[in-house]
Amino acid sequence: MIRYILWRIMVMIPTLVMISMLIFTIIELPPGDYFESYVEELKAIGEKADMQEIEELRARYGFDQPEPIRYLNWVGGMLKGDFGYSFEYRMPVSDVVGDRVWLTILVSTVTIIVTWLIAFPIGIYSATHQYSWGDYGLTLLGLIGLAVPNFVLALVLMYLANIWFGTSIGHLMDQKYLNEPMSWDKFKSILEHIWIPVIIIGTAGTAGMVRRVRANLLDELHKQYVMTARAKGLHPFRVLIKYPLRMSLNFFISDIGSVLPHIISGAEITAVVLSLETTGPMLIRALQSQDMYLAGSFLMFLAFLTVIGVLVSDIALALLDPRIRLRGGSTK
Amino acid sequence: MENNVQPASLTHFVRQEPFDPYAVETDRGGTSDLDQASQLRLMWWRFRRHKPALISGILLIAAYVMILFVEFLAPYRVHTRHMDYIYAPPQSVHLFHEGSFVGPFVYGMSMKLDMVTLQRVYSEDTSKVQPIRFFCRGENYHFWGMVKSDLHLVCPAKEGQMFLMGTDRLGRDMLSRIIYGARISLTIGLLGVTTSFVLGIIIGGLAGYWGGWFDLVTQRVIEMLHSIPSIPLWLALAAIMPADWSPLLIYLGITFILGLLDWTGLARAVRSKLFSLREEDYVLAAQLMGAGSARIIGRHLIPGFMSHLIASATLTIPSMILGETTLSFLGLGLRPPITSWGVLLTEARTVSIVALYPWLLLPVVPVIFVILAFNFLGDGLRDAADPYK
Amino acid sequence: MTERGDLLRVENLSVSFPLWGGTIEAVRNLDMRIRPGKVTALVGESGSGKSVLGRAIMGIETPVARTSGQIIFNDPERDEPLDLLSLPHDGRKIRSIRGNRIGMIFQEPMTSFSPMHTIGNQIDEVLRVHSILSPGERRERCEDVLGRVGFENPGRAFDMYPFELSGGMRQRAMIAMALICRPALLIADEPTTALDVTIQAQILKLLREAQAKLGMAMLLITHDLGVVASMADEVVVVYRGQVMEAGTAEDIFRNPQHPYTRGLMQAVPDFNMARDERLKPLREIKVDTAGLMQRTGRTEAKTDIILSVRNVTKSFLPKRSQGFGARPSAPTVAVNDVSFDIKRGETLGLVGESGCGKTTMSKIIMRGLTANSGTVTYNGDNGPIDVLNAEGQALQELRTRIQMVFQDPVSSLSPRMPVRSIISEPLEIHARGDAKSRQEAVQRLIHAIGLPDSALSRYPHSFSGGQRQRIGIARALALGPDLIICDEPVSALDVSIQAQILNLMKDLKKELGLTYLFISHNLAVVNYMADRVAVMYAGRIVEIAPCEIIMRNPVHPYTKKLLAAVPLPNLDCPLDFEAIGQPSAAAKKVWATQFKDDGNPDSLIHADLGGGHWVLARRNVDARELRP
Amino acid sequence: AYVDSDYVRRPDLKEPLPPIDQRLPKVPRVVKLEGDKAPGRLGGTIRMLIGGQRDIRYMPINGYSRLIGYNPKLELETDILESFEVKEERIFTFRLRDGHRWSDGSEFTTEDFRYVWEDMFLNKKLYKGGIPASLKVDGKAPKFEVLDRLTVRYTWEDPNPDFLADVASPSPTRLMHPAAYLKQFHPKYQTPEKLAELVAKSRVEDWVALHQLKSRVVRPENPALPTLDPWCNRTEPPSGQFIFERNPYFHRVDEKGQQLPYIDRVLLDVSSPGIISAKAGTGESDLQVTNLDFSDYTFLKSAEQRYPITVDLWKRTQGSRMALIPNLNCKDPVWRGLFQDVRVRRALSLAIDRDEINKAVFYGLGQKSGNAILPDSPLYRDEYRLAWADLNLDKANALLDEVGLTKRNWDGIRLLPDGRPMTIIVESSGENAFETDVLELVNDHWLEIGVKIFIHISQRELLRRRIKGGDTIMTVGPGLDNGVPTPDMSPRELAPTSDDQQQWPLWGLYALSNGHDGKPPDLAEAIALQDLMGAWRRAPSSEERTRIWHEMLHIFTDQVFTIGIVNATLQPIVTARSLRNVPQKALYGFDPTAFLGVYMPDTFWLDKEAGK
Ligand SMILES: Nc1ncnc2c1ncn2[C@@H]1O[C@H](COP(=O)(O)OP(=O)(O)OP(=O)(O)O)[C@@H](O)[C@H]1O
Ligand SMILES: Nc1ncnc2c1ncn2[C@@H]1O[C@H](COP(=O)(O)OP(=O)(O)OP(=O)(O)O)[C@@H](O)[C@H]1O
Ligand SMILES: [Mg+2]
Ligand SMILES: [Mg+2]
Repeated sequence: MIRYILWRIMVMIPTLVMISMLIFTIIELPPGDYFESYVEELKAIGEKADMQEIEELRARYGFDQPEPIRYLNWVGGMLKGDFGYSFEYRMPVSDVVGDRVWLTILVSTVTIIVTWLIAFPIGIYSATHQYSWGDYGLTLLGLIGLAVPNFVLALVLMYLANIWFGTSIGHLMDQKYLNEPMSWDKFKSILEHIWIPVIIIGTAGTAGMVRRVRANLLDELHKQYVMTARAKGLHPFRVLIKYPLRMSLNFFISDIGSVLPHIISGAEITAVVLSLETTGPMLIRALQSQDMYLAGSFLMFLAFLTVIGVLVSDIALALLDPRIRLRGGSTK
Repeated sequence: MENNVQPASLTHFVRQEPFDPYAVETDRGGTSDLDQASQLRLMWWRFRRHKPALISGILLIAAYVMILFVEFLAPYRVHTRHMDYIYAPPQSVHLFHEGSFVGPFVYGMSMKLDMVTLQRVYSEDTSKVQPIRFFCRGENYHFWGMVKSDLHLVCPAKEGQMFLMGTDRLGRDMLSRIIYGARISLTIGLLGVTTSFVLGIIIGGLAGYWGGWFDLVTQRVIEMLHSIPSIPLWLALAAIMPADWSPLLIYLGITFILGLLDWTGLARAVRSKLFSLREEDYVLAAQLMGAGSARIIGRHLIPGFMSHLIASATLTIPSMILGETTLSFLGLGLRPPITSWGVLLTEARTVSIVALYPWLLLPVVPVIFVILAFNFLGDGLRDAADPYK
Repeated sequence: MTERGDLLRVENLSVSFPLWGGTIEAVRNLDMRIRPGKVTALVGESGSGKSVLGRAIMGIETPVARTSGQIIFNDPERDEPLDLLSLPHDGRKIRSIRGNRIGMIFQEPMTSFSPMHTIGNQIDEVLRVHSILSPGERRERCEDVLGRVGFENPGRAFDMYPFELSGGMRQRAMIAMALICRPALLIADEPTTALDVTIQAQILKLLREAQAKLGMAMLLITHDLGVVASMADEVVVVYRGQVMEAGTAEDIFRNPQHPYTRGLMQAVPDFNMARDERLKPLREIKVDTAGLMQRTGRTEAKTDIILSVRNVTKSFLPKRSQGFGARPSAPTVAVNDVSFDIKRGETLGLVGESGCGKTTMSKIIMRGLTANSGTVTYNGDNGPIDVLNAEGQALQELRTRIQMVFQDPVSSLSPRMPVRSIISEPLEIHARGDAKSRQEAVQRLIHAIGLPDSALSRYPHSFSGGQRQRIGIARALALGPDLIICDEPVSALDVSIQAQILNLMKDLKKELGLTYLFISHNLAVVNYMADRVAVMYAGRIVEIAPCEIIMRNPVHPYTKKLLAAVPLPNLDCPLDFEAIGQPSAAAKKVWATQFKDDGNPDSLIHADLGGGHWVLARRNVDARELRP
Repeated sequence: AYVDSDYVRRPDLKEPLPPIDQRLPKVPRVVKLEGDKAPGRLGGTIRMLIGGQRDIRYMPINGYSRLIGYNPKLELETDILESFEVKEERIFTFRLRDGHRWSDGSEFTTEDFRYVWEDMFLNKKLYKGGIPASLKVDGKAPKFEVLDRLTVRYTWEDPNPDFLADVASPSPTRLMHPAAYLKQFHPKYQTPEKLAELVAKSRVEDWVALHQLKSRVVRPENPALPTLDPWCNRTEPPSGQFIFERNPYFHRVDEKGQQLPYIDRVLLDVSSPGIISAKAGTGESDLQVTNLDFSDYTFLKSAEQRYPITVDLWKRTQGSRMALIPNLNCKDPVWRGLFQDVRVRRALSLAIDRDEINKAVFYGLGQKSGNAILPDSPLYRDEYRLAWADLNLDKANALLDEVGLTKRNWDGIRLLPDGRPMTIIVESSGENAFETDVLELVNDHWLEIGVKIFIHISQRELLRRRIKGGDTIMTVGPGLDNGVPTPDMSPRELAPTSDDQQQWPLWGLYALSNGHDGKPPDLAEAIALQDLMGAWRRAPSSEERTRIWHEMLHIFTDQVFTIGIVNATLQPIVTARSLRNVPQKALYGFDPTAFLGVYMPDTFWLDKEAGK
């Protein structure tokens, strides 16, 4: 196992190199650069831009150099822990990201946990009570959640929340706590606000999860080993949890790879609509304004998380399913 | 422990009925066409018993047939504007006028512009009875952009209007727009899902079945695709879509992109599932029969988690239909004058619409219906393919 | 009948399965009873509803099944008799009985375990549910039981995954699981099908002991009338879900009345049969063997050796390293330097202890596993093929020429293919004929194995164990191969069907010149089928000789023990459990020195005793010394 | 006696501030509040919403404290300056207010001008190109003199009528910076060690970057940077909320002697642009104009009932809310030829049903107009507005036929001389939702004259690049930036002067680069406009400038260089009901009104008694 993990970690290096190239191409792909978009932005409201300053900035950040050199500079910087400079914010990338990461992690983890907490019981119920009214009802509910685009849901919820509860529209907390250190009141304010994004981001995911859990369980429920377990006198619920459920976790675990980066980037559009203080909107903004180091380094961070996530997922998969772990005897 | 009376041993019992050793063979009361039935046929029989699935299937087929005839079905053309009926709310269909039966009709509407709020206030004008006509001559259209015609399934009364789902900010009939939008929305989902499934199953299947280098490489590719959130990918891919592409090409391009980005999750699921399934004896049996990888994956392994696949497919379709809304949000993707449900929904993306003109959110309804239908259909298919049923 | 006395009474039980286009009535108005501490054997053809009855007693039949009648369980530890059928489904009461008071050994040991959990975990679970022992005590008890069912290293087995065990080992684990709570009633559904006779004897002995010590009653479902004769106190004969004849073992064996019972008795192969005598199945099937298999242009073979195996060795690395970084333990040598030849048109029987590497060997020949070393050569129509390294065209030829019948009928059939597709698949793969001719071929095959047409559109799981095995055979026959490797092809079959199948195989061999490698635990069957027999022990072939010689004149102590352990369907020669019921590892100690390797495997070679009789013995021993 | 807000005496201040009369200049600017404005009460906090962190740049614009600025009637008035003097349109003498201080209390003197001129403009590192181009006339920089502690003078060789307009513009060329503060970042005044330390602390590359970072006034991101604005930023970015505090040294007082601004604090909450209207409609902003669109009005107005807000409509000052701009410099020779033919431009303009568009998109509240100036400008004449702006399909068709575009395809679309159908790809950045609607309507209108359009959306920078490269045929843009010009404001938007002009980017570039780049105009009318532009510069009197303006306006509108559609459209503005002194009707635009600037948000005040 240890050798396997080491080997997997080795493999990560070329992957990350490839990813960094890919990311670099992606952020370079749209024509123009940040400064051009900055000038346009200024012009849009009629302002003039100081072209001299722009030219100097261009030169300073090496935009006049050929792409491979810029790529090397960027990667080299990252290796040294320097994630570059955000033109938009005019400060080092690491300072920009700052707090947002924590809020994002908060929102996403809460969402993911809520999703799981809801999806698994419902999925199990649906599978064991296939075609009951409960199954149909829950399916319907979940699918409606799936069918309504997040931003519509966001708008409606936001509007209703404001009309009914007077919760301020959007954001993760009342504005007055924005610059304050964490306090009980701030926390309460966050709690007051967090349910909207959690519902919005969570519904689609929950519905999907329910359907998958249900489907996978249905595949397993009729296996002989389930009967064996019942013959032992186990409670049907325990049977379910220990055997079919564990078997059907397979799909779930192979998904971990994408869960990790999701925790950080998660549900950008919803976050934009709700103007949450998370990293998603920042990333989109950076991409659109071609704030390339901010976007690039952030993407690289996400990529790193994914790679780790996939590793974790592979290891977990192996731990979960001995058939995968112990694949040795039969070589084709 | 032997505190009970030991029961007597068995008395010798012999059944007296005549014995027919061949009875077993006639036991199965199957009809002969059952015996002959192919696997597909059997599945169809089983599918038929699943009523919601059957209904969903019929509905979906109807919907897909419908998109061939949208020009005929829609009361108006997509872009027909009614400048006097901007933001008109849905009209209700009545049958009785002042107690007497008239057949389906709508009342005329009169509009007053509230000069303070600049809101158009519509009221029903019960003096104007506008019967709805069927199979009628209405607006001209070019059927599939070619044959000229003016036959409609339903039309408003002559000189009248009929906005059963209201109108939008240019006074366009929402019902007609939704009907037209089905053309793109229904196909984009299917095309996208097909792309992603073909890729996902083939690549994931081979990776899971072969393992080794192929797996290693595809996993890394997937990792790479996974590791970049879809939005930057979209932005980048959209940036390279040539500026002078026609709307149709852009539509195809986007479908393809949606599909292209979606296969990775499925491929990973397929792969990890195959990892465990390929150790089964029946796989070995198939190998020993000389079956090729494609056959083993396609006929032996994939059916083993059909449920998951069907569930994924039914879950992917909505995300494809709605995927373009996300794209539109970023200023990519489809745009008017192309009409799809996603486009219609993105046009309704402000709170003021939710508050003032909620009927503009109606395109959600067909989306819900389609997704429900696909789901029940999926359920039905799953059961039909499930031998344990 | 005393009301209170019976441990279990089944009254008027009916179980049916609704299927589209009719229902299958698996059990019809069946009455029977089991006395405490006694063994009741349930015999009957494959598909006669025996397993369904067993499952119905446990209350674990699938919910689709419609059940009516009464099953009254009179637990000696309880005062009240209970109607098991009337208890709430999966309720508390029935759960406290399952696994605890009534144990069950499932027919399919291969799939009855969850592949995700270790054997130990799954066995231990029974104790966890029904007892209040500490983890340590539980493990001790599990290992104890595992040891008693014949695992040499119970501690290791405890931590192994089901797919790491051979079929027989899994079955034994299953038995261990059923016994661990010392139930009052054990439902043993074919508990020994996957076991070789010595281990079978060992297990039967174990069951006997349990029965005697704990007063455990047993419902023994089996096809093997020999086992019935050695074990049963009472016998119930069922056919199509109905009891045909019931009585004490004496009654049934000495005085069978019902034609069905008599038919079954006659169908059993007997050591004393003449070489060319045919078995008499209940239903003789007439098959047109010529039309059955479509053989492509057959040229007269040049060599008469169709397959030769030379020095094949295969070892498995241990899978579960103890936590991270622990040193891997020594590999299991499953096949150790095995060489033999199979002549064209003959049947080579391969017998041996469970787990001695028979399946592994056959999979190597099929290229299902890669050998560590050695060669296998197939002499086909187009010249010799190096089996282990064949590629492309040659490999495809092998795939059509050599077929295999798997030991485990359940897992070797794709669960999601109807039988029609399963059988026609090889034809499709090798593009034989068109859709119509394939369809006809499939029908001929399904008739040949005695299944009705309606079976074609059903899925494997809805067949009884024996029916599934036959499907596997039909599939192997479809392509008309030269060599069929049969890994326990009839272990799951009842004697009647077994007779049918064996006859069929014999006919095919005679008329089409088929060659078989016939792996079986059932020496009587081997005796009936095989021309030559190879005996394997711990990965090595210890003795190989023509059939009569082995059967009449075995040399190697293991062969002798094997023969002694064959249960005969005859009340007059019961098994001597004391003599043969000891574990083989223990038995090995008393082998004559010339057969022992003393820790150095190289010290043994095959000694020629003449007449094609070889035996594994010390290098320096004289052939004559070997004969006792 | 002057009065100031209690806010400057709040207990958490580290050091008490000097008394009010020491903080005000000797002669503060006394703001007369007349008309519907009246003196108010000091104190209070208002909230505003911004669509992104960078939008704090609206603060210096809205604060609008300039050396000289416009008043609501668009006349120039001194603001920061005590007085100024202009001689021969080329010698400008500015006199500062004695005792005027930066927001940190340091004195504001001519040293601050000198610092900018000598230590910044003339520093080769900070300004590679030397004196900013906007200060040069025909490539020649002025002479800068410090006359005394409070007086500076700029002298050009030729007249520079643009100078005062630039000084009064929403984002002027900064002539002064707080020297006392900035010197610490300048190697001339700072030891290299200390400078290196500061560079490292700010994590920038060198002192140039440091200086630029610390001296940015366009986006007041440096809380430490002293300012002359009414409010100064107190929040270090990045943040979701920026707090602007009153400048205790601000130089304006009302008639009662209360120091402005009335409002103590302005909170700028960062929201995503999409929900700003929703939030404004739930009373979460006390003063909101940006990110509100006309289409939000109904929603906002209906929210008046639920929340204590007032929604008014101001008039936008653009020459056209949206104009279709043919690219006279496009690469495609066929289209270039056609667009340079005035008949084609006129035909296209004539074929647009502006009334329908006005009605459908702007509730009939806009004004049908070509791209021209608004009635609020003294230069306004109906003929400019209505030049070729009335729907006349016959005439349009006739014009196109006259050009020779007579052939049509089966669909009724005219064919270009080279046989292509006459499909115009209209490119837009797609930022305004109503654009697509308008284009859809225009498409229908143009189909009547056999012209089809196809809308293509691309990102703004990409679009801009394509325009400059001549890749676009027609684009969508706003009309004239300044729709309410006075004769003294530059008519540069009417003539080729800049490469940003979408109708003639190459000609504009030629003018901008003094002939180094781009192409000289080859169309008589464009050349005429360019000449007139030069004449305006040299014009000695206001009357002369008025005449030139009219001549240019006539040519510009008669030639239909850009096809305007509707102007004088309305802009909703949401204010808290208790916020006073916000005009109900006003002009809204960047130049010259500096958004809210000329209406002086520092005179807005919160009436605490106002019923909630
Ligand atoms: N789940 C099921 N659905 C439909 N039919 C079933 C099902 N299980 C068993 N049967 C049918 O019930 C009959 C009895 O099956 P059962 O497994 O009890 O046979 P058996 O006596 O155990 O045979 P064998 O000795 O071959 O194991 C068979 O014909 C089988 O096809
Ligand atoms: N995939 C595997 N991984 C590890 N060990 C294995 C594997 N397959 C078989 N073995 C081991 O190899 C040995 C021989 O197994 P094999 O299945 O060939 O026995 P067998 O002779 O067929 O026994 P049975 O008669 O019980 O089926 C056993 O000890 C078994 O544990
Ligand atoms: Mg059975
Ligand atoms: Mg085996």
